[in-house]
Amino acid sequence: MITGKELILACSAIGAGLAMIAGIGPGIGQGYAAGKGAEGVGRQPEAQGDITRTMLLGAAVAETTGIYGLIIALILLFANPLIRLI
Amino acid sequence: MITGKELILACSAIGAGLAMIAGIGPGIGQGYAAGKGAEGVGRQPEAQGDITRTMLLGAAVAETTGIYGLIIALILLFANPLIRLI
Amino acid sequence: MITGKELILACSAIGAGLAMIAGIGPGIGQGYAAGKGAEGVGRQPEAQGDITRTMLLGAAVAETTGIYGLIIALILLFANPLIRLI
Amino acid sequence: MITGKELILACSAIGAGLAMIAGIGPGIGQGYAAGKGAEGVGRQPEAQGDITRTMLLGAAVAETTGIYGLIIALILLFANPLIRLI
Amino acid sequence: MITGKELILACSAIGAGLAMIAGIGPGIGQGYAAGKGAEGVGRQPEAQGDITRTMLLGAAVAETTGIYGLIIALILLFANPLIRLI
Amino acid sequence: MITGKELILACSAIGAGLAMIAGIGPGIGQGYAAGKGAEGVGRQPEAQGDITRTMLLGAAVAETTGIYGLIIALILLFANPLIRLI
Amino acid sequence: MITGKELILACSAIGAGLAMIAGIGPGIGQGYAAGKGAEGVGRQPEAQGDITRTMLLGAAVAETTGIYGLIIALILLFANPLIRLI
Amino acid sequence: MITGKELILACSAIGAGLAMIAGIGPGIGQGYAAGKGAEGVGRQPEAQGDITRTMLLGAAVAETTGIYGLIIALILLFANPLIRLI
Amino acid sequence: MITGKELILACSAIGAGLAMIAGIGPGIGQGYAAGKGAEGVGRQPEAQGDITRTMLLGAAVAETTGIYGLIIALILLFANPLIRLI
Amino acid sequence: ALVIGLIMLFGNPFIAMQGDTFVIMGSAIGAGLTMIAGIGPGIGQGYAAGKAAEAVGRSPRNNRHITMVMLLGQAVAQTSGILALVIALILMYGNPMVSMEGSIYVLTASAIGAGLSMITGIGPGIGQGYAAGKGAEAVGKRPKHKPLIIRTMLLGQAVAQTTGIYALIISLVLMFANPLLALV
Ligand code: NA
Ligand code: NA
Ligand code: NA
Ligand code: NA
Ligand code: NA
Ligand code: NA
Ligand code: NA
Ligand code: NA
Ligand code: NA
Ligand code: NA
Repeated sequence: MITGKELILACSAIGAGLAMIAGIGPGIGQGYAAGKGAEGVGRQPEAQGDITRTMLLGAAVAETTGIYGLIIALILLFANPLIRLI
Repeated sequence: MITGKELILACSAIGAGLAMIAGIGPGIGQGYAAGKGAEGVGRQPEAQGDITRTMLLGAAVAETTGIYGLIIALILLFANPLIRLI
Repeated sequence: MITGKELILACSAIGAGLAMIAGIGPGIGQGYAAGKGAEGVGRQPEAQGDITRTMLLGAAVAETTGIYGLIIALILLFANPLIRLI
Repeated sequence: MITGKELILACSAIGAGLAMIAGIGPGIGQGYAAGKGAEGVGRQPEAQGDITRTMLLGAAVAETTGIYGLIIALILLFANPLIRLI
Repeated sequence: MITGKELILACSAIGAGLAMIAGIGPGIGQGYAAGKGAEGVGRQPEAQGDITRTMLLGAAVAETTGIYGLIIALILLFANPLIRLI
Repeated sequence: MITGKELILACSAIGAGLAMIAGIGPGIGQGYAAGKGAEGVGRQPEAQGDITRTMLLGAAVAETTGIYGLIIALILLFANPLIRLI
Repeated sequence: MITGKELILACSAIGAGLAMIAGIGPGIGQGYAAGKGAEGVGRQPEAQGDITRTMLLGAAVAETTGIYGLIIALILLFANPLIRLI
Repeated sequence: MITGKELILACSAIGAGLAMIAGIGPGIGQGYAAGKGAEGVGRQPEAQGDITRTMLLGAAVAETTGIYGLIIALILLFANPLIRLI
Repeated sequence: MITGKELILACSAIGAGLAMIAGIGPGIGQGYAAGKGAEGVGRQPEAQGDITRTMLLGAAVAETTGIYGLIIALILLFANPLIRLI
Repeated sequence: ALVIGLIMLFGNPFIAMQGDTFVIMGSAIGAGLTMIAGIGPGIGQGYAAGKAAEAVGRSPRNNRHITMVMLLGQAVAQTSGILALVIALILMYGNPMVSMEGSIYVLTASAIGAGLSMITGIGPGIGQGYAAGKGAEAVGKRPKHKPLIIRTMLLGQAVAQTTGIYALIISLVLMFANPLLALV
């Protein structure tokens, strides 16, 4: 027999997997930034420092939603608040 | 036996995971902004301040729907209003 | 035993999560606008005001469907009209 | 026991969430228009009026399918025609 | 007890939501047209009439599949032919 | 009790909704054509006739798979061949 | 009572709908070709014949996977080989 | 009573539909090639033969994964190896 | 009869598969960077070192969300924390 | 809803059968899911084709170099499609899970999970194809730098491959060395 707690934990496993899909975004976006950075450095090697810094700053901003997804997944797996509500 | 409350909590775990998928958008968009920022800084290093400011302002605007998704996920996990309706 | 009301509330949690996925759109679109804005400001620093204003006006328009999704999710969670129909 | 009416209402919650996903489209498209508008205003500040008007006209056209999705979701939630067919 | 008719109506709610997802397409496409239109008007203000007309003609063509989705959703909700086949 | 015929009809409603998702493609593609058409007309107003004709010819070709999806949906809803096989 | 044959037919309706989603691809791709064709015709009206022919040849190639999806859907609906295997 | 064989055949119908979704890729990619081919032919009509040949060779390579999807779908429908495993 | 533990493990297998889908992002993004790198090296062979370094730095940043997905999948498979909560 | 569906399907008293059946069902769906990876190579190789056609038009005399780089890059972009096909064929013709001892539910979900995982191949397929297109374009413009361009393209494509390999590993673990089975 399946208990409710077990059903919540099972769905948490799926929810954690779904939350990770957010990572598609930063992966595409930061890769675009990497490409533009490489292009820029090739054209203006003297500006390499500025270009890399701007690229990394922008990439850090783009990372956030991927981190949000990771945090929600980790909460679902390691600090599941739902099973305390039963 | 699975109770209704437990089913709601189980589906809330899946709903929280789905809501995070919104994060694909800001990740791609802000990465595009990062790339354009890096490109611009390489071309006009003297305008670095203005470029970075505009990039970050635009990126902040682009973040909102990712935050909306995070908020809905956190509500589902930590302040679930649905189980109060049973 | 699961009641019908509880099933509706459970599916509302999933529906709320699905509605948030709309946020992918504004995230990508506004990030594109941010990138074009940063590029423009780098090229024509004297037009910074006009560029930023147009970027923000367009971004506000692009936000609407993300807000629609948020509203539907909030309705499903906090003012669920479906359970009044049982 | 779950009645058929309750099942219809539960699936309507999911259907409403799915319908909102249409909002990805206008979000991306209008953001693209916003970026092109900002770029254009930077290049031809004297044409700001025409550019903004065309951008907003096009964005209004691009909004329609997002509105369709919202209308279907609102119908499912507030004026559900399906439960009258039982 | 759930009857077959009620199951068909429940699945019709989901089908209607799915059909609306088609709206992603016109939203992106027409937004692209809006951006190109705004860009063109900025460059050739004297051709504004021709540009806007072509943009709107093309956008009308791009709207069709979004309308198809809306029609199928409305049929499923308001003139469901499936329940007459039972 | 749910009969097999009713199950087929319920799944047909979902299948019809899924088939409409094909409409994303023509929506994006034709919108791209609209944008390129508007751009071209702005640049070469004297070639407006040729540009519009090519745009519409290409858009007609791009419409086909959206029509296929619509036809399959209409068959599932109005001339369902599956229930004749029971 | 649902028979196995009826379950196969029900799932065939969903499979047919899924197969049509392939149509997104040709829709986007052919629309891109239409846009590039219209652009080219505007620039080199004297090459209109060659441009249109190349566009249509390429679009015909791009149509194939949409046709494959249609064929699989039609087989599932009108010449279902699975029910002969029971 | 539903037998296991029937259940496998039902899932095979869904699997066949899913496999066809691969067709999105070649559709987009070959359409891009068609657009670039048409553009190139307009610019260098004297190179039409070379351009078309390269476009078709590249498009043939891009077709393969669509064919893979078709083959898997056909195997699931007409030469299902899975039902021999029961 | 299915036990609760089996359901959790079964859903963990699906969740692990879903988490991997995040890898779409880095694949697209890093490929974009690779393309821009190849382009840049062709243009400024003398800047090869700088271009490659920037490309690889940016690609490393773009990899992270794919690694997050992998880690969540590995946790679900090899160190499943959910079954300890039953 | 998915889980409810699974419970209704697997726990339904009207459906009585031996365990292997579930696993085979999951394999049928999993085989279909893997093929979705094919979206990637399709888009990417098509991009390469377009860029190569453009480059050939601009410098017809570099036709051979351009085509060679296009085909090389496309071949790399094909890998995730091939890997997906292999997993689908294993699920259908060499399914290791059917005869495996252990929970049929875990095995069934693992078959579906193995299929889902392979969808990741969309990414490397698109990305590597983009690189192939840019490589072909660059070689058309500066054929004398062909070795350098190809080296950079292949290096970048190798980096873009990794998430596809991760997915393959997870898929293979789920099928051949499933650690979940020991936990039941
Ligand atoms: Na972010
Ligand atoms: Na936003
Ligand atoms: Na909007
Ligand atoms: Na519209
Ligand atoms: Na259309
Ligand atoms: Na077509
Ligand atoms: Na094709
Ligand atoms: Na291929
Ligand atoms: Na990252
Ligand atoms: Na990688």
